[in-house]
Amino acid sequence: MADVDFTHTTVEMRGIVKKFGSLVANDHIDLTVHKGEVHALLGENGAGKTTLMNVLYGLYQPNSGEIFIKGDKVEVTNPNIAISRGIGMVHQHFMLIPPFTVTQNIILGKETSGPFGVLDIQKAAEEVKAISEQYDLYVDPDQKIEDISVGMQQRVEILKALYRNADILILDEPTAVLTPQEIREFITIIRNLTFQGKTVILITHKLREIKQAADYCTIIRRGKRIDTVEVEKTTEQELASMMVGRSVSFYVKKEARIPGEAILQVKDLVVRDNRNLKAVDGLSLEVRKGEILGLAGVDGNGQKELVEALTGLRRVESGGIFVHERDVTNRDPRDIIDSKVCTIPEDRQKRGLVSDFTVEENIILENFDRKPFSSRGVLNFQAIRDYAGKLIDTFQISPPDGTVRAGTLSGGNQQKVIIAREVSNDPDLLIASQPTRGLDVGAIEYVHSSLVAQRDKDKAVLLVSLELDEIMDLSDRIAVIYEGKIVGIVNAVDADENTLGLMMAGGGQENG
Amino acid sequence: MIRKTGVLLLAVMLLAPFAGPAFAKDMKAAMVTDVGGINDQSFNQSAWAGMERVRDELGIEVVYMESNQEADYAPNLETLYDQENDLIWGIGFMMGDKVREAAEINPEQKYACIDMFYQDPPKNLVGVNFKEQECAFLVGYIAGKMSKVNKVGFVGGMDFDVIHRFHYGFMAGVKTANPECEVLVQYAGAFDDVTKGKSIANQMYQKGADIVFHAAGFTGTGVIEAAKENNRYAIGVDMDQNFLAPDNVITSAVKRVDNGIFNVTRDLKEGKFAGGGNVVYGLAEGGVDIAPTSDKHVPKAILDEVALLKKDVISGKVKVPANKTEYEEVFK
Amino acid sequence: MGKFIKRLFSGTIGVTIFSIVIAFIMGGAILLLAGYNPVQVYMVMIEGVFGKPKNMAWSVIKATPLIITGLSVAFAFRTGLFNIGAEGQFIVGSTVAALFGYYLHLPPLIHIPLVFVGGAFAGGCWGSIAGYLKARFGIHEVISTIMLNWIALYGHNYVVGMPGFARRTNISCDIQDSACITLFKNWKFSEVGRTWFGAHPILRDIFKTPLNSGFLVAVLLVILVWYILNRTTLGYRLRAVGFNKDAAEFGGINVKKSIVLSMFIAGMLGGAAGALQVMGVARNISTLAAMEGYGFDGIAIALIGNNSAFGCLFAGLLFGALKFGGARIQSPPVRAPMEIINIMIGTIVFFIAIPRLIRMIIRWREKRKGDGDA
Amino acid sequence: MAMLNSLGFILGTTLMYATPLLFTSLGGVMSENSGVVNIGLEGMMTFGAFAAATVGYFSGNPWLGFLAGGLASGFLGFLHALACVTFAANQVVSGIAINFLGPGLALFLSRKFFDGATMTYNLPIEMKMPKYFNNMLPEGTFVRQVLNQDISVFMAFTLVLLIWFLLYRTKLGLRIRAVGEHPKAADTLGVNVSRIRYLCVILSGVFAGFGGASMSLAVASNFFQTLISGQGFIALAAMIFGKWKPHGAMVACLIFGCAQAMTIFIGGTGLRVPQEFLSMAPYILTLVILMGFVGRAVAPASDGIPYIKDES
Repeated sequence: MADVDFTHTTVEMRGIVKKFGSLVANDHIDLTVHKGEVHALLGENGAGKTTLMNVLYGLYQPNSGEIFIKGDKVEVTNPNIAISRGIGMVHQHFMLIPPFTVTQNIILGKETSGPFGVLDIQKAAEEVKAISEQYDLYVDPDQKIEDISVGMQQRVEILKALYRNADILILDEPTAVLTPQEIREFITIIRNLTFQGKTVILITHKLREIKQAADYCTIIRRGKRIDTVEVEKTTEQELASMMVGRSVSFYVKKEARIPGEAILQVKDLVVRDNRNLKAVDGLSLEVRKGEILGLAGVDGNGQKELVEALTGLRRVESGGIFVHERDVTNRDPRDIIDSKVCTIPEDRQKRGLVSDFTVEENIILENFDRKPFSSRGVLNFQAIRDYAGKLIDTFQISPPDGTVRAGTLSGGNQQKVIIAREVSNDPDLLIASQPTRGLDVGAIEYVHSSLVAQRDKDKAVLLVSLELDEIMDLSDRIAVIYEGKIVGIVNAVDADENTLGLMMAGGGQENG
Repeated sequence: MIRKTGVLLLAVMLLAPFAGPAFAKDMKAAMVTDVGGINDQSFNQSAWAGMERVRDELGIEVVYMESNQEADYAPNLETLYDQENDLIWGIGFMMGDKVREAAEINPEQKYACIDMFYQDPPKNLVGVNFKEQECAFLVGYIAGKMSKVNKVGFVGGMDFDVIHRFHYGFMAGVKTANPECEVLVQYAGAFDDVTKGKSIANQMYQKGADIVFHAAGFTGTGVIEAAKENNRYAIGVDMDQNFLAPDNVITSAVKRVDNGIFNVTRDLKEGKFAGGGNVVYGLAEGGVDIAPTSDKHVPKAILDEVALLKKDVISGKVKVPANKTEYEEVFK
Repeated sequence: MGKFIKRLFSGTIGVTIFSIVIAFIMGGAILLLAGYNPVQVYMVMIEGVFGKPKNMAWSVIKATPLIITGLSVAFAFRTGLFNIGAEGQFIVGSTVAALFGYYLHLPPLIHIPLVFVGGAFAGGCWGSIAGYLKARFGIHEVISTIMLNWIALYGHNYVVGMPGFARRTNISCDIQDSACITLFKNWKFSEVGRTWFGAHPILRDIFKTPLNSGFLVAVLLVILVWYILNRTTLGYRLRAVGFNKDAAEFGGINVKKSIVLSMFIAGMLGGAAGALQVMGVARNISTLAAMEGYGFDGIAIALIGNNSAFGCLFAGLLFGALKFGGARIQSPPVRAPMEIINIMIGTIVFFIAIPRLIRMIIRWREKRKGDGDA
Repeated sequence: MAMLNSLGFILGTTLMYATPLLFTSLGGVMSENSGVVNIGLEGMMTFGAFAAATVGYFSGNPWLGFLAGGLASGFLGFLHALACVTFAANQVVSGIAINFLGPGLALFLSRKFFDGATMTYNLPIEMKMPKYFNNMLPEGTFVRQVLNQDISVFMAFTLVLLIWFLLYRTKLGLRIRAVGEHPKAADTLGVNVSRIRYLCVILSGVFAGFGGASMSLAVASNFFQTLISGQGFIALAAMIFGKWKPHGAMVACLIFGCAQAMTIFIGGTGLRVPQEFLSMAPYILTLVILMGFVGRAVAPASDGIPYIKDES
């Protein structure tokens, strides 16, 4: 336990209400945070945690409510005020500018400059270096953000706050992109910070982290504060049911199966990324009938490029991809879909859905030019509507109306539309890339059971995820990817977090 | 179907009495400009000056309509027809065809068109043309006499016959005055590109020419800009352009569109409308001339020679070439 | 009924109508400031458009090419492309139509469609150059179409001056009568025609204009474009690429091919507008000193028409009326500058760009009304 | 000697052609680096050319005129900013509106001030932008052929330097680029996104106005309907060609100007190339260069996307 100073409340928010149109994102929320503590905000996606913190940080103006910082009532009308009061925020989606250097990103808005606003980048870089040494957060000040790892980017984000002398740090879902080892390191960093007198507010939906890192936890559900609890005196199960509002099972039920022959074979695959570097570098793997193969790894180790190559979106430089022993290397996406490979893409907004199309139109995205949805180039709306209606029923998509724009659906329902579309193509191989990213617990359960259902139908499933828990819960076998290679494949029953974590960081044994 | 036709016919019969022409009281004349607009410092402006003289001296009411694009010609002519003018002018050969079409559709309405030579026009239409080569010949003569380096230039707007008349008339004039004198010729390919006119003239001045004549509309104002900036001479066109650069524009090949407009309109008032044919105005008819301000820069001696030359052209003793073939027959 | 109107006005159509009203108010204010009587000016404009049947005919004639260039821009917009090149496609279409119309000697039943298709196809090819440059080299279509516009303009001027094709300076030969779609083109000049029209002055007035079947073609094209976009797999594919090319690619659609194809179709529409203008109104082509603005007006029309096919039809008619009626205000008795029309068009487009403002006003009014009721 | 003369002419003409484009292109650079697409450059340039010629004529002072050109277009820039920043408008649509409003207002006002004419009265040479270096450079030399330019030419190239310095070496520049790349990131650090975008869009109008002014007060000596005809669009293309960078835009404008100069140079030689082909050469050249040498241009990441605070 850190030195929590109960005599000083650092942040107090009273009766915060924030509405977006008719949606009430924060409904009279109270929050009290003491100096030197790690205070977790727990809630599902969309519960209103981030909104509350954006209010505290001055990005949003509350409709009503009061904020006290270090005892003073403050009208936080813009981030400058929050910053001047010592608040720093690290957003879930990093607020970094990729073509800028580390230094430029850190000093933006509080620049070191000479006369006429001329930048003194040299001096700034030295300052950055000094702070990074002070807090053991090593970064290279002159590198561009687009060239450094995600973990490094997170350090930059924290440094940004420290550079502004923040003593209250808001961290929004900070561990989503880290390996177990990095998470452990990260928790140490947080602890370090509290020892140096900083206060940390941690937004998360990961119970284990709360148990490991936080002193207090405030649970928010559907815009309302449910409770604030002392972490030591509660269990993960209790936290979970407070978060979801019902008891949840973390355990994915799944029968043991004997996998069949290989559906997908990848041999010595080499794929280059956008910067023309080898992102996938001699990767080989197999996915067999009736199994879920989980691909674990830290973000940026070639997962994205691998999936893009598998789906025909990225050129393969060498090596081969075989589906049912048929060579589909460098075929176009159409061909690959036709060889009964379907994919749940990692980015719903970018790849998965045409958000300006209706749900119906999205559902036929891969089949619009086939019977019965069209004949001789003319769409058959009746057939499309019937089919979409059936899927909406089966997959319980809400609202149950095929004519609404897909973009207006919630994240979970968007994902359901994609799953409905892909699964109903009856694929032999289903590739699911980050299928639960940004979803709430209910939707996650749904996605998981859909994947298992595919496996149980004797299909092959390749699951790519950054969430190690998810991989361990769902997979039959786990392959670990590091720097574009598979560094190890283990049976899920034999896997433990530590060895996997080590392999994800490149410390594993050679491909077995 | 039958009912519809019936309704239409009924409507036609009911409305018919109101659609006929009303009785004209005072005389009215109107003109449609081409895309240059009314104050183009060139022939539209000159035409309007003629109309204003018509108004002031003949007491005829005058109006104009501007065209923004070619597709405006016909509707503008139509609008003026609706306003019951006695004579409608089209300014510029570009609308020659549209004027003729209007004349054929509205045989009771009188039309005239500047710079258009009609084959067999109907009785209510007259084409009014100018012998541009004659004024160009005179300014060419002045240029030939005044060039100190035996090098002058000509900048044409676009490559076609009105401009050819200026071009070869000018060449003939230069060679008449000074057979040794070289003439640089370049066409800009546009009437509205000042920058291009200026660059072309700059190049000519840089190559040593000391006088440049232009027949290029707005492109030509670029030529005059170049003259100002290089402190050399330029010769204007269409109207007296000395006001654009009093120190540099030594003379202008003036095309008296205003006189053409005035004369034809006056004839109409006097009941002598020359419909069914064309009229051509040259030096003899006062349709073209050199600018009255020429004496500011051109020595008296040269102007006297020009006056003599003018007489010879009018009498037919000197025949001025209007195109390349004619030019090459004389100056080979 | 009240509900319907409310829905209408809070939607896109409402924004458009609102913008048009504001434009008339702004135009009036500017005229007033400049010392003109706006009521009088507007009366002249309205009278200019609706005063006589033939004026309406003129407005329709003016609107015809604009509707189609509007469609061209709108089609491209719907497929995610910004076609500034409708101007160039129009020019290329008119050039090829004039060439086909003059050099081919065929019976009208074959000649007319051939000239039309020739012009449209040429425009399509011109458009697909920009599409290809984008798909293959990643050159932004805004740059390439701007360049192609100028290339088209000078190419057109070259063709006008070609020996054998130039009738006289700056004007090409007329197309054959067999390629002409002006209604009663010859008959109205014949003795019989004149006598008949003499007896029917109103019809005479209407047919005095170069009234032609182009407007019908424009309406057919509107329906066709609507059908293609909303009812066919082709439209589905192109719209998918337009909305989200990554997702379309993911779904197995060939994005590059779609870009070229969609620019081809947009270009075909631009070319068709040019061909119809030659076949119905101009009958020849002449040297262009500057862009005539059919394509640029098309952009505004597409925007005012909310990029829908039928929207373009109405916006095009509005433009035709404004242009024809607007030209009349420069003559007596008002003698107002006709540039007020451009200012008004600009104002309409400007307010269409900011639907948020208009929605805010509507919401505010509703709220006030609600408070009043309570 | 003749060779050198020709070269001198080509370089000098290149500079003359490039200048108005360059000013306007820099306007585009400002606006788009802050994340606002400005397709209304053409309209702004036209309005600026008109205002400059008008004020120049009535005041007799070219500097006042030049400034007025900038201010007038800055007003259009303000309208664009109002739509794009405050009301989160579709930036392309707003730009198109500006392209109707600019020339419309210019011609309307021109008729008001100049007796019904759509052109302003000619300025005598002493009321035009001066050529300061005219007398310093020895007559007939190569240097003089190249550098005997209106002061506006030098101003444009100085502005390139200034804007480069502003964008890449100052605090404000860092913020501008940050706002164009990732407005939300800038916002979270207390950078006022709206204010910076307003500033940049208004400045973009001002520069486009300077571009117009350098046409009507230096290259020509009055404003008329077709003075600008398309140069704003070319400037826009040059900015994209130059990859949204001031120095890139400069290179693009120079290439374009050089193509124009070559056209005139070749037209002055005995080569019998049809005029029309010469005229289209610069545009073809631009496309060819884009195909071969430039590759994919990358706009600032948030260019064209309105930043709406409360709807993240």
